[in-house]
Amino acid sequence: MTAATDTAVETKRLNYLAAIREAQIEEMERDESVILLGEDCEVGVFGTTDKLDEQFGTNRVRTTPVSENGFAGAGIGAAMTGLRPIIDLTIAAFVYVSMDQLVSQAAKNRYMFGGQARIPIVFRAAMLYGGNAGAHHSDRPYPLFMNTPGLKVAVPASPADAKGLLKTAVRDDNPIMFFEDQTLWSQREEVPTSSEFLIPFGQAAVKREGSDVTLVAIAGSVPRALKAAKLLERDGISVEVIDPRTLVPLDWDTILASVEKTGRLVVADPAHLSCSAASEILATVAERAFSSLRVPPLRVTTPDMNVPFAPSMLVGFYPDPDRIAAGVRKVVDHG
Amino acid sequence: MTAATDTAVETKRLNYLAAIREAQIEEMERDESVILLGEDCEVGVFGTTDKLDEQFGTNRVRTTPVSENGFAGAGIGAAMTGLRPIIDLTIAAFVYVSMDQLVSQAAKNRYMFGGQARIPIVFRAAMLYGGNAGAHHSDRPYPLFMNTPGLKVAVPASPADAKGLLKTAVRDDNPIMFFEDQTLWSQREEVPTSSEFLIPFGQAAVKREGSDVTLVAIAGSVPRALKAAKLLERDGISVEVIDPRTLVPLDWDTILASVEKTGRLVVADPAHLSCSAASEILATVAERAFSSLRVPPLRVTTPDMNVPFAPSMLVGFYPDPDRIAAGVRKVVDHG
Amino acid sequence: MHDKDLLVEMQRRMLRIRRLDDRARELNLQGEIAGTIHTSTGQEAACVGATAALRDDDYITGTHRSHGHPIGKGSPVDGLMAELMGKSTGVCKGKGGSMHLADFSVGSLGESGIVGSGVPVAVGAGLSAKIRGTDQVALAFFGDGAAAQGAVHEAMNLAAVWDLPVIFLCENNHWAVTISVCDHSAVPEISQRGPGYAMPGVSVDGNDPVPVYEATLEAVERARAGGGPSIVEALTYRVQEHAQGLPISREYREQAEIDEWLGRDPIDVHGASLVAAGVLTETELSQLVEEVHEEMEAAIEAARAAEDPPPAAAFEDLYADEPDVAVAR
Amino acid sequence: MHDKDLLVEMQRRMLRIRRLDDRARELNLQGEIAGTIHTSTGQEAACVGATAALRDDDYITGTHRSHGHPIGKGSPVDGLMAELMGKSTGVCKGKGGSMHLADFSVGSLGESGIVGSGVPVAVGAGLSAKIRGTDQVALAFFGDGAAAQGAVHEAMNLAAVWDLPVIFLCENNHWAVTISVCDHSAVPEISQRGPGYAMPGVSVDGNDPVPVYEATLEAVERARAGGGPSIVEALTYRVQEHAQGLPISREYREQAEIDEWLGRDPIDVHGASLVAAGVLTETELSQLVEEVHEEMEAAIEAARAAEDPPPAAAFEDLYADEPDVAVAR
Ligand SMILES: Cc1ncc(C[n+]2csc(CCOP(=O)(O)OP(=O)(O)O)c2C)c(N)n1
Ligand SMILES: Cc1ncc(C[n+]2csc(CCOP(=O)(O)OP(=O)(O)O)c2C)c(N)n1
Ligand SMILES: [Mg+2]
Ligand SMILES: [Mg+2]
Repeated sequence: MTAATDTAVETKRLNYLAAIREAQIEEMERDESVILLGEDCEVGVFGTTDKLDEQFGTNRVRTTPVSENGFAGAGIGAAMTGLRPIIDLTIAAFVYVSMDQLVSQAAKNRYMFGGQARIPIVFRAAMLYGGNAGAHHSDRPYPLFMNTPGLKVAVPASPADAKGLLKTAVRDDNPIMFFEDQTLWSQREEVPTSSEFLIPFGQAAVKREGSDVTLVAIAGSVPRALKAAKLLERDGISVEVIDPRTLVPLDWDTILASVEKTGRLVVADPAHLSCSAASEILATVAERAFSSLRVPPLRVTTPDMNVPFAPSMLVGFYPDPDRIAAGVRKVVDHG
Repeated sequence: MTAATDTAVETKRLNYLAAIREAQIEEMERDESVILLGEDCEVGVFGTTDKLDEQFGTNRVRTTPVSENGFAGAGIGAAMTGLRPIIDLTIAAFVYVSMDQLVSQAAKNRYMFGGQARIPIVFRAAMLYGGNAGAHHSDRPYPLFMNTPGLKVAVPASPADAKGLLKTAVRDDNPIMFFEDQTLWSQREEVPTSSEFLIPFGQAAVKREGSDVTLVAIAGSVPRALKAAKLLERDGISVEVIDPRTLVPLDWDTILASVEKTGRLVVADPAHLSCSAASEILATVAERAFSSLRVPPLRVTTPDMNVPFAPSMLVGFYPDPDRIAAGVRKVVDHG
Repeated sequence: MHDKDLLVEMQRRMLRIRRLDDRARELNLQGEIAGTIHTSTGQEAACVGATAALRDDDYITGTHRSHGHPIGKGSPVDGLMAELMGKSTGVCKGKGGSMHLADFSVGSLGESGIVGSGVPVAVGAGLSAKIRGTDQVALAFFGDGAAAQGAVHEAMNLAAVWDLPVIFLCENNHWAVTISVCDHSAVPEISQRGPGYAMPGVSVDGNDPVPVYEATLEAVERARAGGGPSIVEALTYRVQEHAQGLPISREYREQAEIDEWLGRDPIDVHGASLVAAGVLTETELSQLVEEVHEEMEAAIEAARAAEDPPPAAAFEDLYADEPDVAVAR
Repeated sequence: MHDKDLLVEMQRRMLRIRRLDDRARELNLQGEIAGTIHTSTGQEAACVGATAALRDDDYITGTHRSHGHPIGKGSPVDGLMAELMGKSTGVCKGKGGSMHLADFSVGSLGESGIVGSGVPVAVGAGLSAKIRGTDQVALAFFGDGAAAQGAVHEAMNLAAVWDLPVIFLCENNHWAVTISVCDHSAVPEISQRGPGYAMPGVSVDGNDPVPVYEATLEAVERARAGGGPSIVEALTYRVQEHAQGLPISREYREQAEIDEWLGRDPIDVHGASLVAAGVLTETELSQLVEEVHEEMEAAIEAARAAEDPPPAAAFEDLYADEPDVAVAR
């Protein structure tokens, strides 16, 4: 459970983007080696960085040219020489443009150099797949980075997690891919105000306890999974919803323990099906908790299909509460 | 089974690289819209393209600047306007540099433009992980492209397959990632000489029949899996070795039928573990052949770790016959 | 003076772009066009001046701000408007939308929502023309912001090394979202990059279609004759916000700057030239506007009447050989 | 004339590079160094002339052909040779090898086997110096071939826009594997790209360390004083094949070209200058060679005596906070 639900903690109501903004401000206040680079970051089109230059100066808050590979690399070089950059890649589709620096430099340098490099850097990337931007701006590419050793991967699914994980990420000495799900931006919840509110990587959140099925949900699928769980409750199906929160490292203990309890597994993942996080979770559970599984596990994902533009074609395209609930029912009906 | 084992067919003994060379020559002779672009391709450092300019002219065989993203994109534009380019990206690590063109243009354009674009293009990439080149030249990144809809992915594991699949790839009207495994380069076998020797995509090869375990092996793991199967035969374990040959599309029918027969699954995959092709195969089998599985399936892969340089650290790092055999034994011992 | 028909056609196409964009913004606010849209308002002279210098069988590639480019190249507005409205009669069957228009029938090889990413594709079209031995040329539109992308550099070097028939057409509208060209480019004019590729580079008034046409034509003729690539830069201005629907939380440019450019509206500039040169009367000019407006309303009505693509249509057009290869699961 | 100690130290470091490379090729053939190796033979003046202009606390990033760069920056040869030999005493504990040398203790932030990919990293080191308010500079080595990479363009533009203390040091050795600079670059000298970034660009004789030193020093002083980045190009030549172990199936360059450059060997050139200027006698010059050879044999013997890293060592150094995060499974 996130600390946000602990009543002893002082909180304030924030949406996802405001929580990210607050995490950055707190970490930049705490540590002057934290810097921020990104396109339009002084004006801040999504509201997480605008006017931070007024507080922290244009030396630490820098608007970049449209050169994601170049400024990702510049961030890596800065990280290797004493700074802790936050790089706003803005939209997740721009990881392809900057892929070489992410994979060849950020993920590999420390290892290749025998541990000489310390690369404390956070790459923020907004996954905009909710709207109607078409195939060039609807990517959810975190599975690619799960197959890239040397990076850590966070997929916060609530404002409090976004704040707590981002703060942890900024203090981490490793390169981190931080994926922000646009379908959650307007979500609000109570978020701890403490500047020491940190959520550790590798610790899943059990968002809802249940006994019949383990439903692992990733990023924007989390609230949809919770909705599905509510629908299913009416039918007497008790669903345990788990949000891994980080995919590298991934909290296998929590997932495996849950599957041991329920004997059934469904994973809801907005990524494309093949080689998705959902695939990885099914594979690992099959390897390590096979005897607990009473019925075939199931993935509910976006199909292996590019994303169309027209709203009419997006009906049921992503995992939504209906598709997730149908998946859970299928698994439960199986026995 | 590959047609190479059909005795009625005229064959000649070729190694992996020579087979690739021959496929290119045959297709370029057959169709003058086939062109070849790549760094050093006229001199041809690995021997698959050198001197082809003498036969086909420097108009169709072009040595490029060190600009993988640029010439990948140029290939895509050429493919969209009537040519059938073969792009030699040389080493698989250079897919990161060219990632944007591969994902944003090759994989997406046809779909985004409602089917207007036809993008017949083959991207060749050599996976050099066998030697001691260090982390920058030891990549096996095909899982990334399995999560990228719009591309097809081939991973030939023998000279005949390399020839037959490459010829099919050149005639295919879609963008294809063609991964050539360096650990197989010196392999020789009888390869059909017919210029119409085509191996369809999406058709696995059962390299060896067996009844106790289904061992799916990918790329360079195929000969190692066959060696492991021989070792295990002595202990009375009968292993069925399947080479999917293409990962997109993937021949699920053959794999599922085999698992239904054997009840046990091991996948040997030289990619990193998380979100690997092996993960995808375990996940899909768990979903679709769960009731056939008698024991937990198992992946034998390269760990989620960058690749070290020193030979002493590479012992057992990749899936080798011993590790594969140990994996199969573990599964068999399980029950 | 240039051919009268050409001059009038330029005005007509500029009007089409203006009208399509104006109506698109309205339809977007009304919810009839989904997503955010980037319009070319104020940059019509660059779109049309450049494309007027091309033959029907020449190629163009576009950007995220490309409603105008296929129109310039001759694409009928019906299919484009239907596409923006997400209809199955859209030029991309509703799969592309505002950032991914394409009309292969007029040589428009498509927009790219990824900044700079379409430029190497245009180089490939030029390469293809050269290899196939035709005298077609390819023109890549890109923005001042895109000039900072590595893809654009690689494309320019490649085209220069191979002497390809390519025109790099920079619409320098002085801003990349909220970043001034002075803050994202080391040189104020992108044509200054030319010498680094041993390539001619020229900057012209981008708010008048005629100098854009003339400069592009010179580059096209050189390319067609085997003289290799060129940079042509149209100095223009983005008078609207970057995209409708994108929140901007802070002022970043002076109203005076916007006003100055509004005072040099390309449609007014060229319209006045046409009248001054006696090519059209004021009445004929207004009539042209009327015609274009009528054409656009007809396109909108047709799109409204057209079908929304059903969810199943999302599963078509991934591979050229479907349904043989049922890869998507 | 420059400081005598500096001039002699340049010769010593050039000799170290030459000797390390010569021995590395032998050890590679003997199987004591695994993999393929790219040596700097003939380019020592570029390596050493450039690094001589740097302070100890300045940064460099390298390329695939970078045995010489850390030596120029002052890294002891023991750790480098042990690294090439895959030993746990190697500067990267045997994890890096020939294409990934790095010695952070002397400001060498590492080589990059991916061509062009280290250049943005150097820009980041320069950015870091600027933000931290030090007067350090960062120097990025790159080849003529690398200049075609988008990463290099983005890095140059970024450094120029932000006025960063960065030197782009191009070792133009006239070839990228088997491609002549004339066939991969639209301009024969990479410094010609400077004006496109409003950046000073200069090309100097790269087979004499003194002009390289002087040009680099000028750029370094400008950078340190806040004057922003520069391109310095050392015109030199790759006298060996691209890499030992790489098969080349066809002649691609003239022996006469190679011979001409062999006649201007940087070690001979600078040695002759030292003698002519009375800085060293011929005997002292030979003594220097002896010293370097002894030093190198000692390094090789030490490396031979050192341990091979065990397989378990492959599972260290992925993350900074291991073993807390046992991510690898
Ligand atoms: C690779 C990439 N980075 C960032 C963006 C976000 N983005 C969209 S348009 C734009 C500005 C482009 O500026 P310019 O090329 O001048 O075109 P203009 O919008 O002015 O027409 C940016 C940064 C993108 N779409 N693609
Ligand atoms: C991105 C990338 N593309 C291709 C290669 C293969 N490669 C290694 S060195 C080289 C040539 C580089 O030429 P240059 O930059 O001039 O360096 P030089 O070898 O001449 O020192 C190439 C193409 C690579 N390592 N990385
Ligand atoms: Mg602009
Ligand atoms: Mg070179």
